[in-house]
Amino acid sequence: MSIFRMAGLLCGVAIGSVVATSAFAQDDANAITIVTPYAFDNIDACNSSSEVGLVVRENVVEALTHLNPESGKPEPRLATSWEQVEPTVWRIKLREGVTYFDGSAFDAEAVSRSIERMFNPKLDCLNRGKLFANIRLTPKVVDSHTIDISTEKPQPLMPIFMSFLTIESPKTDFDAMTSTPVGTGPFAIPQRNAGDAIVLVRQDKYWGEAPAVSKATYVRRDESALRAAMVEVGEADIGLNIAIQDATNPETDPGYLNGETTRLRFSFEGPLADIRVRKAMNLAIDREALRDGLFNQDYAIATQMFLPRINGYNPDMKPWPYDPEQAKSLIDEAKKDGVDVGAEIPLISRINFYANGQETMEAMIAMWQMVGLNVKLQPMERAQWLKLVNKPYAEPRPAMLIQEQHDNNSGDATFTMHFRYHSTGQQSEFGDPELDRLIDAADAASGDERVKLFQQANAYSAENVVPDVMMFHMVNYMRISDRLEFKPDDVTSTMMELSQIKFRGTN
Amino acid sequence: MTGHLLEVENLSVRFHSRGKIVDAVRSVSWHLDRGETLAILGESGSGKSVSASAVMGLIDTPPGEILSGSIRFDGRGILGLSAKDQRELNGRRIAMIFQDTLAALNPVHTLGHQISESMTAHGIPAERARTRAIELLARVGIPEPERRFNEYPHQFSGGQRQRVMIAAAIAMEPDVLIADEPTSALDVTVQAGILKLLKELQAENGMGILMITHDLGVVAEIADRVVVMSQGEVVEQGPLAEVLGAPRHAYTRRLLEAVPGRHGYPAARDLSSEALIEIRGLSKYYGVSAGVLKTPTGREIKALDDVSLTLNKGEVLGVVGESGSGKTTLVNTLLGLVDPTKGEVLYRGKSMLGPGNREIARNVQVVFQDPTASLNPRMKVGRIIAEPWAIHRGVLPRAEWPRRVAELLEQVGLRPEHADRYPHQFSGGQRQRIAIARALALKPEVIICDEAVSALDVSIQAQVIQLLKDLRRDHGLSYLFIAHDLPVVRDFADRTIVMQGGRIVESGITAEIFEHPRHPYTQKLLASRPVEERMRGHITEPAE
Amino acid sequence: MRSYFRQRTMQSAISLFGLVVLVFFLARLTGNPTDLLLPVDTPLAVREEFAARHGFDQPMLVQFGRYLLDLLQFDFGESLRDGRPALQMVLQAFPTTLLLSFWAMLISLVIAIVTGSIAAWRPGGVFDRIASLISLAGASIPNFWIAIVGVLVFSVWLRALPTSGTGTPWHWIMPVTVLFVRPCGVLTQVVRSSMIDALASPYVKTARARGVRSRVVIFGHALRNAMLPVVTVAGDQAAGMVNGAVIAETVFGFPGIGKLMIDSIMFRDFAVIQAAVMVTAVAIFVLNILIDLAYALLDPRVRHG
Amino acid sequence: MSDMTHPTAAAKPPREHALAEAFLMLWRDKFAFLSACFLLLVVIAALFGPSLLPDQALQMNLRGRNAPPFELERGWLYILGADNMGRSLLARLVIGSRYTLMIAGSAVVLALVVGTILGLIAGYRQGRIATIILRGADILMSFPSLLLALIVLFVLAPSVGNVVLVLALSRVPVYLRTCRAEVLEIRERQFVKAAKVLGASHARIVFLHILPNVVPTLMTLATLEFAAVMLSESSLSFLGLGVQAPAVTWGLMVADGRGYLASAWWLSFWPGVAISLTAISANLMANWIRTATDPAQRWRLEKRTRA
Repeated sequence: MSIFRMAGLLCGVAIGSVVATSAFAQDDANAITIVTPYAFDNIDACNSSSEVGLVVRENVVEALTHLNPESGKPEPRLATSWEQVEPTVWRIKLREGVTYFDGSAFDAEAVSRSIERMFNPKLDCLNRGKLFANIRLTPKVVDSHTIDISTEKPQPLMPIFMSFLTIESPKTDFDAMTSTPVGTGPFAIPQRNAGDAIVLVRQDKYWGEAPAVSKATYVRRDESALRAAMVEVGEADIGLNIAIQDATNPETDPGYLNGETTRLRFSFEGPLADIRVRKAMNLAIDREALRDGLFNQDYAIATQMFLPRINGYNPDMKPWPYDPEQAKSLIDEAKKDGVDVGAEIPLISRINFYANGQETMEAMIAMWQMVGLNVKLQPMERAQWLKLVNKPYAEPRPAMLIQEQHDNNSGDATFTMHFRYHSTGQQSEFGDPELDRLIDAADAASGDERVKLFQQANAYSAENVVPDVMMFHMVNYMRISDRLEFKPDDVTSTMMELSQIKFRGTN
Repeated sequence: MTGHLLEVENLSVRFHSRGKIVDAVRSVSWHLDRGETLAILGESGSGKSVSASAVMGLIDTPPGEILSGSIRFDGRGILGLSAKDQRELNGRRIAMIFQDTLAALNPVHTLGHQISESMTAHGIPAERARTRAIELLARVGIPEPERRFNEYPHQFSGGQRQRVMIAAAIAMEPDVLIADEPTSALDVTVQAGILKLLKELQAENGMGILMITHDLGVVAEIADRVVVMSQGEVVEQGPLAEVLGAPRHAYTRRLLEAVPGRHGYPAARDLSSEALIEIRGLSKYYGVSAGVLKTPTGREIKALDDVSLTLNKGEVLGVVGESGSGKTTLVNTLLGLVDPTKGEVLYRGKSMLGPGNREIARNVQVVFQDPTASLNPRMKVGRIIAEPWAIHRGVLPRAEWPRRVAELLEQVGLRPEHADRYPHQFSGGQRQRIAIARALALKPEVIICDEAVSALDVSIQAQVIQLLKDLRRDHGLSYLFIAHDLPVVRDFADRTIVMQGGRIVESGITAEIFEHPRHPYTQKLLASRPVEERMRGHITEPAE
Repeated sequence: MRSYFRQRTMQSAISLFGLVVLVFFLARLTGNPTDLLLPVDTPLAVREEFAARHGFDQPMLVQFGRYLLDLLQFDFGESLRDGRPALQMVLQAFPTTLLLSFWAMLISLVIAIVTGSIAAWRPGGVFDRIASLISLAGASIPNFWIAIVGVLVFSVWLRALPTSGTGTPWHWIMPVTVLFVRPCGVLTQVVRSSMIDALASPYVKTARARGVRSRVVIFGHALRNAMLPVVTVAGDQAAGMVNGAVIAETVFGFPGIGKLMIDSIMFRDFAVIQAAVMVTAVAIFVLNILIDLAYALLDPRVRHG
Repeated sequence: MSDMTHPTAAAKPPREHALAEAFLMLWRDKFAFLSACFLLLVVIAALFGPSLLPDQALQMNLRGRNAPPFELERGWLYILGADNMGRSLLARLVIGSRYTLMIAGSAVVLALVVGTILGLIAGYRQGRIATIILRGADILMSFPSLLLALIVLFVLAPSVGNVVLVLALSRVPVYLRTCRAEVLEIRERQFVKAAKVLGASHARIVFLHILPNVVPTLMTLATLEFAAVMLSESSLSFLGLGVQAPAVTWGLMVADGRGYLASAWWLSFWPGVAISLTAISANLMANWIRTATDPAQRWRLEKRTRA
């Protein structure tokens, strides 16, 4: 065979394949395309607490309850009502007349199986790891639409947890993850192979109100500029995670708190063991200048590690003032007492953590330099950074600052407080008996008492421990096509209900 | 207006190269008539090929520049023709063949294609061109022309390739055939065949042949008239007998003087019987491999087959053989570059082979054929000559090196200050002198001259041989003198060995071999070079 | 020919095994996927459980032994991210990259051969100067930059091409462009210099002495000889395509092997990394054989040597 | 004709003369001349820039974020505009030139040295060692350079030196193969044979006879590779595996600025131009060196030197 004939043959194959891939085309006025930076590798329902929730949560698989985005209070969804029948047992009434896309009926058995499946050790369920690592839920079917969920210890937060219990079809493989989850939601995922684009199609049998969107396709593009461009030229209707500089028009490019709060954590070592130094470091930062310079007004200066809608948020706390003079005098004081304030303090940052993260770190270092502190940036790749973040820490632990970001989407402060501020917390750097006491007490309490105790713990920590340099409640931007009507909120970063999307005008 | 077929008048060509301007030819004039053979004789750098290139329109401008002159073909001026008109002429009316056939034929096309192309390029239909090409192949003496039509240049021997080139050149029955050193790269026996073929073809179609060569033998064999060129100028021209018989210009005389084999045999000397090198039953077999990855085929080639010889002290032993005769393998084995399959090499009774015998090997040095290739281009001459002392520590203290290098340079006829220059700043003959100086550095008893003068122009050849003779006289050296050509050996070697196919076919006193060759191969070898005889016919008496 | 393939395969098998060993151990130096796959706040117990489930708690040699055993049964393991067989994922992504590279190489070669040959005809001439400068510029611009500027200019401003994604032939234009610009620049330079050599060679002189037309001299005689070094360089460029494809695939959302590889690397999805590296290596092995064949096609000396 | 005439270049140009001639030859080729000037400028910037502009490149000015180019009201430093933190792009380009050149230069030198040594060994000593080296090169060639980058980044932390290591490692096979091919050819040359016959040791043959003859080819290759390495460095930055702030390289600037192409094109445009111009200059210089050292091509540069 001559080389030319060979080339000809390959050309033919190439052209053929191009034509073949272009064969599908869709023309549905109510179909939308959503462009995201996420790979959505595994969209199994039991991963719905991660960004996978953007696709499946409430769209495909519904949870028992739904958190109100403003108040953070649980509202009925697949559960119609719930009550704490015993300290460790919650009884839940389920919605009747609901069926799955695959025809199976939604009932207590399905819920029980779904919970058991989440705890199946053969599956790497993110929901289990993230929310139920220390809480074993034991379901017990009462009748066809009533179920009891019991826990070992009293669990006042059960209604909030229930908003993460996405209940997939009982026909789902119990021992393997699926790339085609089937739920009771308004949308269904047609049969697909893992790796294909994710397409959601409106389900006519949905028990609730029919959404306006008939079909949603999720595509992935890594470059923010490209996502913005795709919406601009009409190739996509919603572009998620648009860079700040691309979010030029507040009408089409709304921002929303993404649930993440950023801070720098102190290791309580070397000069950082001295509270005056920690305070000085907070006083030396001009947070407003940072926000206006590197981010914008949508970003909120944080006083604590979670959003105001979370139980336990203390609204009375004030951000640190910018007072370099006082910072300097605190440092001088410490220096007189023999603290080595001239030591080089590494700032462990994470590469590609969040937009403008690197620049923020650089700007903060410059501010510390002005009060005479010597902080040095040490960027790390994720896996390397992780080694420093979690206990058990390597000994000796050096004096350092660690760049962190945390999202509490659950609605309750305990996820955050215990982990970071309790002496036994996996990411805690210190042990303060009073703070331990407050957190333990709050954990055991419920209702207003619980909220109050967490608020006290937060205030105490900020005043008497100063474990971190609080930064911002972070914002995401999305670009929305002008044919759509949609307003993102605090929870949009992990859950985007397609049923909330409306079309403008008649078409 | 003269009636010559091809006439070059007052041609001057200049080249811009290597950092300087070279006037390649100055005011060159010559002419060629139908049916005659004109030889342009000249050594390297004489500009002998330039006017031919100008005829063919092959001088690229730049780097070339034609300063003046005219070329007329068939009464028409052809210098500076348009590319299209030049193409009409090239191949159809004037054809050309070249020296290095492997390079001059396109390696990726079949030879048949390349012959046909000289016809299709001039409008002959492909089918007819093919038929004619096969006829031509047969005519120039390629067996099985039908089959070989589809073969590639590398599948032919050098002589066959030159025949194919000739076939392609005569395809359009041109009026003029320019042959640029057509036989220089070939073995003597093959050379004779090619010249014979050219003469036959000329007789058949009456074309004029322009033969460009450095080889007086070829001139004597084929030319009717001779143009002698030196340093870009024509120094003498005239009928063959006149130029060779009564050279008017001093350069021509020197050239004739330098031709080897004209001075009788070396005087029979009292040869010592003290054997320096003894070779006993030396054989070297190579397994034959084939394919891209050289897979062994199980066949064997006997590069050396049971060779025995002795080199005595003070003796010059000539070894003559054409390509494939095994002389190269013999040298490589002697130098320890190749391990023999069997047999032994003794130096004063001790084995020379094997790694432990470096000290013995010191006494045997070598001068290679190509002085350009055998000197490291990035080392200064002084370092090249001193390298043997750097390798054999203790022979000469470092402080002595410059003095000794200067001495050696003077011994080989160069100047001490040349030590500071690089090889490329010297001419070919000077480089060979440097190589000889390096060989002398360790005061060896034997020097192996591996075709040491073959690449040099005749006049230089004679000088280098004279140097070797002087060194033998002064230092009592012995030479193993390897050559592919008999005449060089004739007036230098005391004894001569003729090799063919890895075996010694004849050996004896040089005069004996030349006067009474016994082996048919030796006879053929001598017959292929009738030059000396023929020249003697032309040359009356060497002028004083 | 058979022994050629046997030897070639042996060599490649050795390299491939070395590659497997190297990738297996070096990849594991870069950290534990447990940390990366699970959220930062995951409790220690959950991490340990996860590591145990996937065998990451075992000694490295045990893990490697298991991997080799599976490999012998042609089991490349499963992706940590979505549980699919690694080989399937790789084979699914591979054709896209192959096609992308094929077009990029084809266009590069065609442009390079035409431009390089014309430039070589009169070295130092106007065309040569301009072609050299453009090809150099092409070879000197970061390709992700070309990609993003391309989107802004052709999709956003001119609205002439789709921004990204697959589908119609239009979608292929920009990724292929991004991918071919550099090899094209490099190849043009190679074609040019090797054509200059070829045009100065004695056989071209012979052809001219025979009265052969310039076009035939360039394309019939010089080019085919000049192609030999071009084939070598083109082979190297083609082998490096996977690296270049990472950029094009990342920016344009092409589901190719480059993108798969970088994603897997970022997530320490070892099975997929290993499978992708192996498939790529095998492809390069096949490519090398194709280059040898092309050599043999172009040069009879190689065929008969 | 006699060979007793003096060497052709009897009036051997002294060293200064050779330099002057080289300069003249450079002057003849205007493109190469401009390239040389530009490269010189870059080198000067890399050598002295950081001491002349110690703070300007790092000083943030959050009010002047993304200031457009060609406006002089902020001072000449802002002639090329400011980046997303209000830092002078001109100053950053100057400061960035040091790391950029250092990284590309060291990577090329490191790869050149390692590749050459291995290539010499593989070419000169055939047999098992050569096989091992060649298979190693094969493995390195099919080893994804991104994974290599990640490994180094993770195991050794992201420092400038380690970026050099990654870039060098992935380019070693290029030199290795070229060097080996050259050695295979040169070791068959007669002067090597001559040295062997003299009894020269392997080290002597390799380092005194073969190496000096391989160097010119490798130098040309290295010049070309310089450009390629600069581009690879920027690709690594694009994927977040390259140099990390506060170190500045042009590649990092292009990569960081890409998000602003729609709103503030100058952020990635100027460093892109700097990379491209340097790469083009390096390539043109390589071409010039190749021409100037090739006797058959050299006249092009000398045409009018002595006419």
